[in-house]
Amino acid sequence: MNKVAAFIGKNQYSHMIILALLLLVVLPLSLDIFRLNLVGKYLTYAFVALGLVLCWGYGGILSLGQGVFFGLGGYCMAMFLKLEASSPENTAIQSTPGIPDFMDWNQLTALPWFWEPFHSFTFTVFAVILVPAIFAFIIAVAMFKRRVGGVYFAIITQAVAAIMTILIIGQQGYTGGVNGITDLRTLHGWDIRTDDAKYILYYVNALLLFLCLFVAAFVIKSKLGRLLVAMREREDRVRFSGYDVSAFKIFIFCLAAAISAIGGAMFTLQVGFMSPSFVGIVPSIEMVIFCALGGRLSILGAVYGTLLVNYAKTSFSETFPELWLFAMGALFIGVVMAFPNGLAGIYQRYMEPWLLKLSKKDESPSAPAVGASEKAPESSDEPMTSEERKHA
Amino acid sequence: MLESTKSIPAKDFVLSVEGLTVSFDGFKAVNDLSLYVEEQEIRVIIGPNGAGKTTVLDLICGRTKATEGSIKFKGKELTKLNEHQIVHAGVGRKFQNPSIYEDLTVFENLELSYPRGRNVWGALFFRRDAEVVAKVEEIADMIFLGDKLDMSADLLSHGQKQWLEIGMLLIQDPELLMLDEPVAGMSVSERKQTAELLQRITKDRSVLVIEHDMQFVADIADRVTVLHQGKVLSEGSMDRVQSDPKVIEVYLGH
Amino acid sequence: MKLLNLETTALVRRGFLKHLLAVPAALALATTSLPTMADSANTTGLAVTKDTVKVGILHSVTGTMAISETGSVQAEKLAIEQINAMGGVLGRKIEYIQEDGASDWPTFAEKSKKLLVNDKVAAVFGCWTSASRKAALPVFEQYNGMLYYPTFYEGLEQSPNVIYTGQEATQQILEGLDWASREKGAKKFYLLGSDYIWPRTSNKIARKHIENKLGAKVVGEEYYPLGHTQFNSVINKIKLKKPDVVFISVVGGSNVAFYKQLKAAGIDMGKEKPLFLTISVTEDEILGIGGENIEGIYASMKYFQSLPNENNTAFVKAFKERWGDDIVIGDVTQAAYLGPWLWKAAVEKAGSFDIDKVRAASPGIELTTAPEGYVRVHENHHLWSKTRVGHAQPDGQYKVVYESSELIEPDPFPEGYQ
Amino acid sequence: MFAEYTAAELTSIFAMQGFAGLILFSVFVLMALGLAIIFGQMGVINMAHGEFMILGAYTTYLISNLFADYLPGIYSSYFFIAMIVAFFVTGALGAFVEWAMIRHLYHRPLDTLLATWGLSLIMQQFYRTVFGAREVGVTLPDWLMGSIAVTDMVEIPINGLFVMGLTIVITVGVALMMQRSHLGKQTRAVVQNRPMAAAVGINTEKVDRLTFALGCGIAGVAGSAFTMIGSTGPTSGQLYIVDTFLVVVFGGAASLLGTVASAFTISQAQSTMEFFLSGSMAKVLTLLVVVGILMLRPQGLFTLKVRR
Repeated sequence: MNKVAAFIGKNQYSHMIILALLLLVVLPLSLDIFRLNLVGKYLTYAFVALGLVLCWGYGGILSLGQGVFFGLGGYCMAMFLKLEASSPENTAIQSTPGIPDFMDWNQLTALPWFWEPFHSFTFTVFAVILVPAIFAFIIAVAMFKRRVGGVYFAIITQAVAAIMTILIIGQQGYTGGVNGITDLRTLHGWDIRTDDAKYILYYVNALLLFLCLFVAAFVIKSKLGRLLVAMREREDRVRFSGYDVSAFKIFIFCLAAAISAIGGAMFTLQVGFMSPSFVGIVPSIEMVIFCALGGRLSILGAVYGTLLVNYAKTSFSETFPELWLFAMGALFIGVVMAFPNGLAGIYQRYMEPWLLKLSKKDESPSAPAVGASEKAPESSDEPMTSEERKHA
Repeated sequence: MLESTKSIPAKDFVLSVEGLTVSFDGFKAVNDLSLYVEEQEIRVIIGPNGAGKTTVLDLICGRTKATEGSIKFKGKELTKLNEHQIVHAGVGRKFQNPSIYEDLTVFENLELSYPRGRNVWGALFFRRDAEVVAKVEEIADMIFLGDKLDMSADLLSHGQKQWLEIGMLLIQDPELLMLDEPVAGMSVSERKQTAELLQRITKDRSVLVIEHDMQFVADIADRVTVLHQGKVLSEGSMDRVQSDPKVIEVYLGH
Repeated sequence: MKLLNLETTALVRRGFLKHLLAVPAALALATTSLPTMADSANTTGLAVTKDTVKVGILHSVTGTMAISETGSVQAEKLAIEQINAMGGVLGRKIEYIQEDGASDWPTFAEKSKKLLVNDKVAAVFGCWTSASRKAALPVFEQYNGMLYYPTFYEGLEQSPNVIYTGQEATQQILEGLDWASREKGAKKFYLLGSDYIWPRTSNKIARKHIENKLGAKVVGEEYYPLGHTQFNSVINKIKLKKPDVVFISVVGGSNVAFYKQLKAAGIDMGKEKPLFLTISVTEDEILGIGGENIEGIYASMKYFQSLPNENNTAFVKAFKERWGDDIVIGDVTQAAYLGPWLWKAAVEKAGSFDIDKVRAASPGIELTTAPEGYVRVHENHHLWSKTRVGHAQPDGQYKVVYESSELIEPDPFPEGYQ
Repeated sequence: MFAEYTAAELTSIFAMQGFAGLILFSVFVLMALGLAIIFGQMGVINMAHGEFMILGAYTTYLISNLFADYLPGIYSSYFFIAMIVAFFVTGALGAFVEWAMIRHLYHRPLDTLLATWGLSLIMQQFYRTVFGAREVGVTLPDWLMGSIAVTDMVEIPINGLFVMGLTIVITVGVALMMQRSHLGKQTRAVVQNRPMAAAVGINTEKVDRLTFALGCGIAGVAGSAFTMIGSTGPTSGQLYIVDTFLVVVFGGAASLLGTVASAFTISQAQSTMEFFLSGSMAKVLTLLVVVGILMLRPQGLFTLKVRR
């Protein structure tokens, strides 16, 4: 236990347990399967928000095209499931049985070559992570080696999202077009649409999210995490301390892409389809607000932020659909202007000191460990304080 | 490249800059400049504003790419390398304004500069062991910050920040140290300490310094190079340079 | 093949029609006695009480699709209110629960599930784009719900859980192309659409028909991304190729840009050189384009607001009274209006709200009061309907210049067109 | 592919196509100019730019209705008045937004981007609430809607000419203002050295506000002009954002000339490719080429090489 705590940081550890209790115990017990499935869907967005914490919050790289990676992961999974749903028996009425229905409508008479490997589940699992990661790698190498950053990078990723959407919609014979890949039913014969399956998928999803949270926490806690923070403030200094800044940016961007892609794959499994509407600009920017609301420097905040915004969206749009965009807009502006550190910032500023005071009464102070450095700031709050100070 | 024919073979010098030129939209900030630095030498570059002093350092450390000319460091051509590769080759650079990580503590500032785990995977699995701690503490003592390791770097005084940045370079043990106005904004006592510091750390390396403070220059310099409009105006010992009529004209002309 | 088919079935149909005319009378008799059998009306736990029944309305009220879907919501609400005013269905008032699909396809799936699982509605009227229907469809099939889908669409689908009240592609397209070829002597066609499944499928069908059945030529086929706003290049291409007919399935904001730029490029659509035939511009869209910018084009669809029949006059009057005088009614709006009425008829025929019974009762259901005239539900859950060609007038209305003589059989999987 | 056409036909089509490219160019310049001013001078990315344009379009719609109801006699000239009103309405809103929001975020360009995105959502919903979800049809005066027939084949759309003329007027006006006027000089001073400009007595806050207002005002004029060629609906502004941003970024942001050159390059590329390829592929290829070039020349087409 202590090893885990040391691995990701002590404070983070207790907070993670709270989140685990919430996601793995409280919500499944208190929600019916319909609502729980919704939560599961939202949690898939949390993967993207988590990726954004890494690359935007820590790396300072704002990508407005994270939906592309979410979508790529989702499409990889959807291709596998669609192939399974398109067995020759199921598609006997088609002019070419055994290929997905939309291909048949588009006069394809054979499965395109890049669909072939998706018959294999093992390949699919690798593809879910590697395809988006490699795509991210190509973008990142081209951009970061040339030191494109900030607003330029944001705009270019936005253009990439636009290109991707047009391509997917335009190549409907290969991608299912604007409708996406729909009507996915089974995974190795296991019906993913039943309530039981939804429970299982929810847990798989939640556990994968925790796995990603651990990876993220490990990265942040490592020297690489501190380098990212350092880079955001003083890129030149890092460079002249002998680090290849672009390599670090490429790494964190690819990691963020891979994490987003896992979310996309889980989305496909839980919702049962994938469509280009998740690849575009609008969903990509919406996911940025999940992250911003939770706190761009807090990996757990990303999860809470995602859940909160989506909960608000669902309940708001049920009662006052017209007001939803006003609320969403106000949220964007409010968070950015008043709480640049989001919920996590508020929590750390107001709640945590109070909680600490409470807990100090029954906790003996722990002895300082290695040298002077144990006071190293909890990496999730410290970097921002100077930022705050600057703008106060 | 007339210069190179009469120049001495590069390997005798730690740093030999030859025929260096850079132009920004036609304006030649550095124009056909040649410069040689010996081992364990403290070389100070002076010159009026806009003479191209900082640009020369930028060129050497790879921050700006040269239009023409060569920069050889221990026989290795630097103009083709990236910044971090130049650092790995053994060149350290301090900026004009203290450039430290203000969000981190003094300890972490030094630790991040410790030359281990410099690639992605190395950084990911870097562990803070006794060796690192010992080295950090040693350097911290050297730069007069031994008792401030826990302090957040933005709470340091301006002079202390300058020292910290020098310390961040020292921990990498570079063979050539380049300092851009290291005593700017320092109090008199801090200046003195800095001069001592420089004397001490040059035992094992060469140092290239840009400085305006003539007293300080006189204190530390082995040799002085005067730049004017991107060219070397005069070079030699402090006394010689100070009595050079060309230098006097440029300085008084201002 | 197709044409021949239509001719022969049309002959058969006349006889069939006579028989059918007897059905409404029988139905009317049956329904009056039904309310007494209240308990047997609902055996599957739907949200039906002694005097109410819940249904869902599921369209986008926000987002980019809100523009198009507003009319459908209004039509469905109007139909429900009218049905309630007439005493409801099986003696029960209809209560609707409206959900917002927010122009986001998973939201459609999610809300469908909510309506079916949580609210246990007896029917859902909704979806607009194919993508939203495709997303919601598995939910309806899994939880056995009933969806009344109003939009004209590409076909290639036939779900036991959906009644398609709009036309599928062949119904809408073939008649219009035949008309252009027969009446206007068109020999060269240019196909232009937004880049997604409906225009592509429609043009595929159109091309086969033009080349194989009409013996004419397709001189160009062109797609632009959704939301594209610059059409000068394609206008030049049209000028170069000199087609007799430009067959257009451009949708959304692109429409406005296309017709404005067409007019500005000096093409007088009234001269019919070339003739512009659209399958995507209803009166709703003209509102945004401006009647003066589109005057002179032709549209091929099943309904126009100006249809001269009593049903329609009453419908238009009621619609304007309910939703305001300056409102216009397009093809999809009318199709949406049919949904609640078709459902009511099916429920009353089945004597039950049970989805399975309603489904079993649906084929053969007919509406003599439909604004578009007479419609009947086919075995394949689409509607038999007529297709009209309208000529756009400067006031933003279409003048009906042609009407198919017979009801056209829906054929979502057309042989020879795939 | 041209074998079946006569030389005369081809000549006129190429003339027309060239003209189409020029119109596209004007449209790009017009929509990017306001953004370029704001981005170039202030480093702020205004994601609500499209919505500001649509505000101009709605203003035009309202003015045209006013004229139709109260001043039918001079209806044909309403368009000029509408453009002027659109400029001031959007400019005023821009000034307000700068005061309420942007000025607090100057040091955080990425945050401005998010905040203005939020603003765009609010503006969209505002339009939807006020004007309805449907597009509105803006009636244009007749003289704007025709075309000039040069030959049988070559016809020049008047509204295209109008957009081109407007683009030239506004671009030259902005360029002159930046070079010559007092505000322009102050703006450039602020861009180059903010503290110094403040020290010599320039009211930097005022300069910022005016610059932002000017950028938004130009967006409003552009939106007003685009009622001639595009749609006016709550979400129409979204149709423009990707193109607009790419033009500005590709141009290098720093100079007006860059924006113009970039608009020219992109529009010609797109219009040429549209003629040879299908519309969708042309769009994808154009975007790909632009992104590709940006990867090679990240600072855009026109930038000064300076000591950092």
